[in-house]
Amino acid sequence: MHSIPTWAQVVYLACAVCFILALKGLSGPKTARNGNLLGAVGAVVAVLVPFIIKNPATGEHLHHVPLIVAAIVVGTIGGVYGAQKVQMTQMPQMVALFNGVGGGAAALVALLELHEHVAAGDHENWFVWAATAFTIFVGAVSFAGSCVTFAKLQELMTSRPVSFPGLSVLFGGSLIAAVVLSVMLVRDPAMNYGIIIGVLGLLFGLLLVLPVGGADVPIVISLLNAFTGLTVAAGGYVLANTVLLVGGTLVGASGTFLTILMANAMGRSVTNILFGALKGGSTLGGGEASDRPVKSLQPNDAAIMLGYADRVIIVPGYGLAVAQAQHSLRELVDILGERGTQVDYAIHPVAGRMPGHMNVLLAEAQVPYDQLKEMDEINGDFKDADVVLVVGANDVVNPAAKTTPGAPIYGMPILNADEAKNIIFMKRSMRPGFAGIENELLFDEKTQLLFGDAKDSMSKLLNAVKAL
Amino acid sequence: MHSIPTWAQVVYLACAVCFILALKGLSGPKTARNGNLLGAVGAVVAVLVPFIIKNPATGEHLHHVPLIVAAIVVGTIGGVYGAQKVQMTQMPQMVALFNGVGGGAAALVALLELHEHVAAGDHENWFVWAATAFTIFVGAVSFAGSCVTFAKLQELMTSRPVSFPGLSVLFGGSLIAAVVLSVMLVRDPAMNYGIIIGVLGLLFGLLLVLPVGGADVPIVISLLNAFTGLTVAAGGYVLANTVLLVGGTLVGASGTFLTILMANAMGRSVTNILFGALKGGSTLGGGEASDRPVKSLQPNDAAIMLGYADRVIIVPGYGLAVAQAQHSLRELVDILGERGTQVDYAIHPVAGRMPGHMNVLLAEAQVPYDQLKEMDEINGDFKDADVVLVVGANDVVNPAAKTTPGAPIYGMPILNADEAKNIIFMKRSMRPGFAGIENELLFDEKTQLLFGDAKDSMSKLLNAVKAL
Amino acid sequence: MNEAVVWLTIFVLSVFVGIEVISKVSSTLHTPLMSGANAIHGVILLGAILVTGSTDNTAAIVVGVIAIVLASVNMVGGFVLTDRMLQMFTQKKKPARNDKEAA
Amino acid sequence: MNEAVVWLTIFVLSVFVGIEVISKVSSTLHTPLMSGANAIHGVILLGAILVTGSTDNTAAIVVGVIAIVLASVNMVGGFVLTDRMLQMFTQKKKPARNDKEAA
Ligand SMILES: NC(=O)c1ccc[n+]([C@@H]2O[C@H](COP(=O)([O-])OP(=O)(O)OC[C@H]3O[C@@H](n4cnc5c(N)ncnc54)[C@H](OP(=O)(O)O)[C@@H]3O)[C@@H](O)[C@H]2O)c1
Ligand SMILES: NC(=O)c1ccc[n+]([C@@H]2O[C@H](COP(=O)([O-])OP(=O)(O)OC[C@H]3O[C@@H](n4cnc5c(N)ncnc54)[C@H](OP(=O)(O)O)[C@@H]3O)[C@@H](O)[C@H]2O)c1
Repeated sequence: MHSIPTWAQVVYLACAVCFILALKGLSGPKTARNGNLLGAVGAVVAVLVPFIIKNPATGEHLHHVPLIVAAIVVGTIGGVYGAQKVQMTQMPQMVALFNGVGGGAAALVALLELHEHVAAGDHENWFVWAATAFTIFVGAVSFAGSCVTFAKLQELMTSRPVSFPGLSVLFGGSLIAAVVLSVMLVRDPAMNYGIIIGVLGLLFGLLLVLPVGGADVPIVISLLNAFTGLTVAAGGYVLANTVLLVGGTLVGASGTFLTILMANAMGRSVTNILFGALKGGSTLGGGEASDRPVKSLQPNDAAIMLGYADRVIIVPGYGLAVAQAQHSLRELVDILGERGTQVDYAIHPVAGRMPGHMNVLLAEAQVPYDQLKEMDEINGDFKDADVVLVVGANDVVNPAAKTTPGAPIYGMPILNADEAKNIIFMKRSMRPGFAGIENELLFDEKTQLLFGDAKDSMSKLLNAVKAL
Repeated sequence: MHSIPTWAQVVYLACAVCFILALKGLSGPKTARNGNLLGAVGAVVAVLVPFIIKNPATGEHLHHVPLIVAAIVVGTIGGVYGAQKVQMTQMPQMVALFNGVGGGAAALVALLELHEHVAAGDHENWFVWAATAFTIFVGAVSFAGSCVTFAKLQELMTSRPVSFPGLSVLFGGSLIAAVVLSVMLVRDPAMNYGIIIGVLGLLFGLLLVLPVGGADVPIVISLLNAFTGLTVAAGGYVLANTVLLVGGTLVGASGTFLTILMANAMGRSVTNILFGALKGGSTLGGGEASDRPVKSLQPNDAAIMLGYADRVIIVPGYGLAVAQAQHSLRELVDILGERGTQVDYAIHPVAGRMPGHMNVLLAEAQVPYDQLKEMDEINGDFKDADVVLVVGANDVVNPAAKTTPGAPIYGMPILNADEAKNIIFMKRSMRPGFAGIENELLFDEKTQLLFGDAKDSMSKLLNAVKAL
Repeated sequence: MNEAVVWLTIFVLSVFVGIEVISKVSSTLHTPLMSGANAIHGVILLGAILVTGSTDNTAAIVVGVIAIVLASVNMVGGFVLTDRMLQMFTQKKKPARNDKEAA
Repeated sequence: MNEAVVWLTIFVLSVFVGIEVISKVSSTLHTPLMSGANAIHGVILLGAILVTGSTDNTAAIVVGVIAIVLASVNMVGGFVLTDRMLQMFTQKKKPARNDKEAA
């Protein structure tokens, strides 16, 4: 490794600095985009270096360059295609997928390193072997875990927690086995150990995420993201490469911290999310549609209520994104505004399927930013609101978060829609929201439901209001 | 250096982490004290290591241990004594002094390293020599500069900017000479070069601080503090010691950043402060007492104005600290409060001689925190105030900051005392404040002066109010 | 200085940087930040290239190529995706394009 | 890894930590923070001890001892002074003592 030329090492350091500045930029709304760009520049430059310098390990130039370039091209096309084609509502699972493949790559790299060292019969210090084992295991965990989260969010499988008797035993078992094998690998390095550790990692990742409820999945994504960061850091140590070490560590540290921030925003604790299910109680409830009686109303009734209200608050949720009804919603709000009604959007931090989901969606529909009110800002105003229009939201206005200690969303701060004089829900059915629990507010006597896909109902509503 | 045992290196790293956490702690009011404590622990542990391990340079154990311990004891006693005996109002110059001796120590250490290497005829890489030269020079700058700042704040010399024809030439000259000598030192290391560089450093430090106006001195202290940090970092590189490198760099970086923050708080730019004088225009005005007519009043007149006011705002300043009148002031405020007057303290960020000076002073007098209002909080209330009582403050209410572009304090945000219905100044004379410029507000027709030492006047005032 | 300690030092410092640097992020930026960080660890691509380029064992090469593909998906896709998210936060003047993409 | 680059890396990372870690400080804490940082660089005492303890040249020893004294004044005095300042910020329940000190 001492054969890396100094200039290359300095370039690596510069790339690492790019990553730092990228994260710094990404944490501020104005600088975010440039930050991301800077990160990309750093990454690209770092990747170019090995094509120029002699390989530190072998002292020769890179072999199989055409093959490598081809592989990069393929990966790039795949990545760009996926990133461009994915719908807004599916971005979280895309992040999960990208994170998973990254973890997988890290695990494979570590396996190859192990293979090289074993073949060459090197006597590395035990710390290197330990780091290798760590990378293989955690990389595999991140890969498997991310795949499951993807499946859950993409609704390839139920988003409800999956648990079975003996899960926790298997869970603990695979972990212990992995540790034992790592010790053995450190004592006498052999390929098979590495492979088995990888398999155990896959199993562990599976068991880690299966019992997690859909609503908590994004937090798990963030956590697995941090995991992958750490594996990359360990890989950087094994390869004695600064960019990998610093870059990976940065992601590991900030990712872990971010995970905690996100969990707090949802009023959940990380350990609870991960091990709640193992501890027995599943993290989320069932998803059956209720058949209790509710009051429903027609678009033109709703139009009258809205048209003659002084103060209206819109509560957008995941359904708005699914129905892509944001544009007609904005039109409706504009018209109400012209009629002299004061209208605001109440944005819950975790409305939708990713933090900031609603901001993105409504920004896309050109809603002026000053109409978007954060939860704390607006929660006081609900009691003065004549009508609250809940468009495809559910959990974020579910009083269970305050009243039902058992509920999966218990403790999550919610929007006080229940304090308004009238509440109109736009949803397709009586099916519950992401958390899969009934929403008492639907049965409140102040509440009326406007059934149907948000987009249709919204355009009907729009015409009705225009007709007033 | 490879002979430092691993455990010692890890200990060094742990100490470095202590320093990081110390700075983190110090930047929050709750954690500040523990942060400082943690830093002390880290420093002490770091210092103990060399007594235990073999010296990396010589491979032997430490020589002259008794002598070294004795020296430490002496220094410790001196430090503790100074820190304990200094008065609140003199803390800034104490910081300057401590910083100066630190810089001096760093320079001496670098000189000794140079001496050793030259004696041993080592062939270090040029970077080491460069770092040595840097440490000697900047360490000396910090030492000399701090001594001057101390003299200025301690009023051993005028706090006004000192400048003379050819200063800037000498200034630039010494810098260039130092650079040239450093290059020579790098090319063939010799003791004499080192010594001359040190002398040049002293000269440069002197010339750097002489032209700075007293009001800006604390900013200069902070800057020199950052300098010393950098020298320690460079010393750490020369000695191949992690604690010194990390600790020094931390101080260098945070110190530089803090300097900018402080300058902004005073509405000044760092370059302006440092090179304003060199660029010709001195940074501060004259300090003559004016003889223009003013309205003065007696304690009992003031008592009546205060006693029958509904809204009073107190503007404390440096004079309050000098006179140690904070306790009687609090008593006065309590009594006015009992009489139903609403009284607040308006705290200017740079009132006094150090940021937070007034908070410290009034906290000491047990003033409840909620009565202390930051400038932005209270600046809107002055127009509703019946009486503003300015106790030993001057620059922080000087309208020149808004009106007189030439003025040294121009651009500094001030308290809008001039908007109040009546203004009472407690001061001893017509002498100006720290900035040494006249305060038009003293001649305002709404203004009356209560001459005398703040403590006497305050107790007179207190009795008069009690008598109402 | 002992190699391992060097790496440990760099690791520890990076941990502090990583945490401090994002400590002020607002909750609306959580997802783009996560996605951006995710893209950054795609730099494992560098590692994948190094190992693949230094072996001549066919099996190893195959595995290496897979690793490279995966890593570049992570890296490139990650940055593009993040940029797409941020577009919507920052420039509200391009709904047309975003609509098409998001539809 | 090349020694110089190692040190450079550690230096750069420390710069970021140093800046980020204090970036949220409130203006009232400027002075204690400055004073605390000032105390931290007193750790140069460690360097002074190392050089003094490794020489046998009398002149060098004398200079070294001076350096040690100065450095320990910086370090010890700095921490004590900072603590005294902070006492007044945090515990408002000890005026008696503080008065005496401050008088
Ligand atoms: N923001 C995040 O970071 C994040 C990430 C993951 C999970 N979560 C979780 O997701 C939930 C977000 O709450 P939310 O209130 O926004 O959404 P929600 O609780 O999932 O409720 C969505 C509602 O929209 C309705 N809906 C779905 N498609 C619709 C369509 N095409 N037209 C009309 N209505 C439609 C659904 O009812 P019907 O099916 O009857 O129509 C459902 O009641 C919280 O539990 C949160 O913890 C948040
Ligand atoms: N806070 C910081 O970080 C810091 C640091 C250094 C400098 N500064 C500068 O210091 C100034 C602070 O403004 P300031 O208004 O607080 O103080 P100031 O402008 O220096 O004014 C102090 C006033 O108190 C009076 N005074 C002095 N001793 C007194 C006594 N025993 N009894 C009664 N009055 C007494 C003086 O007038 P007489 O002499 O006529 O009594 C003077 O007018 C600003 O220029 C600021 O930039 C601030």
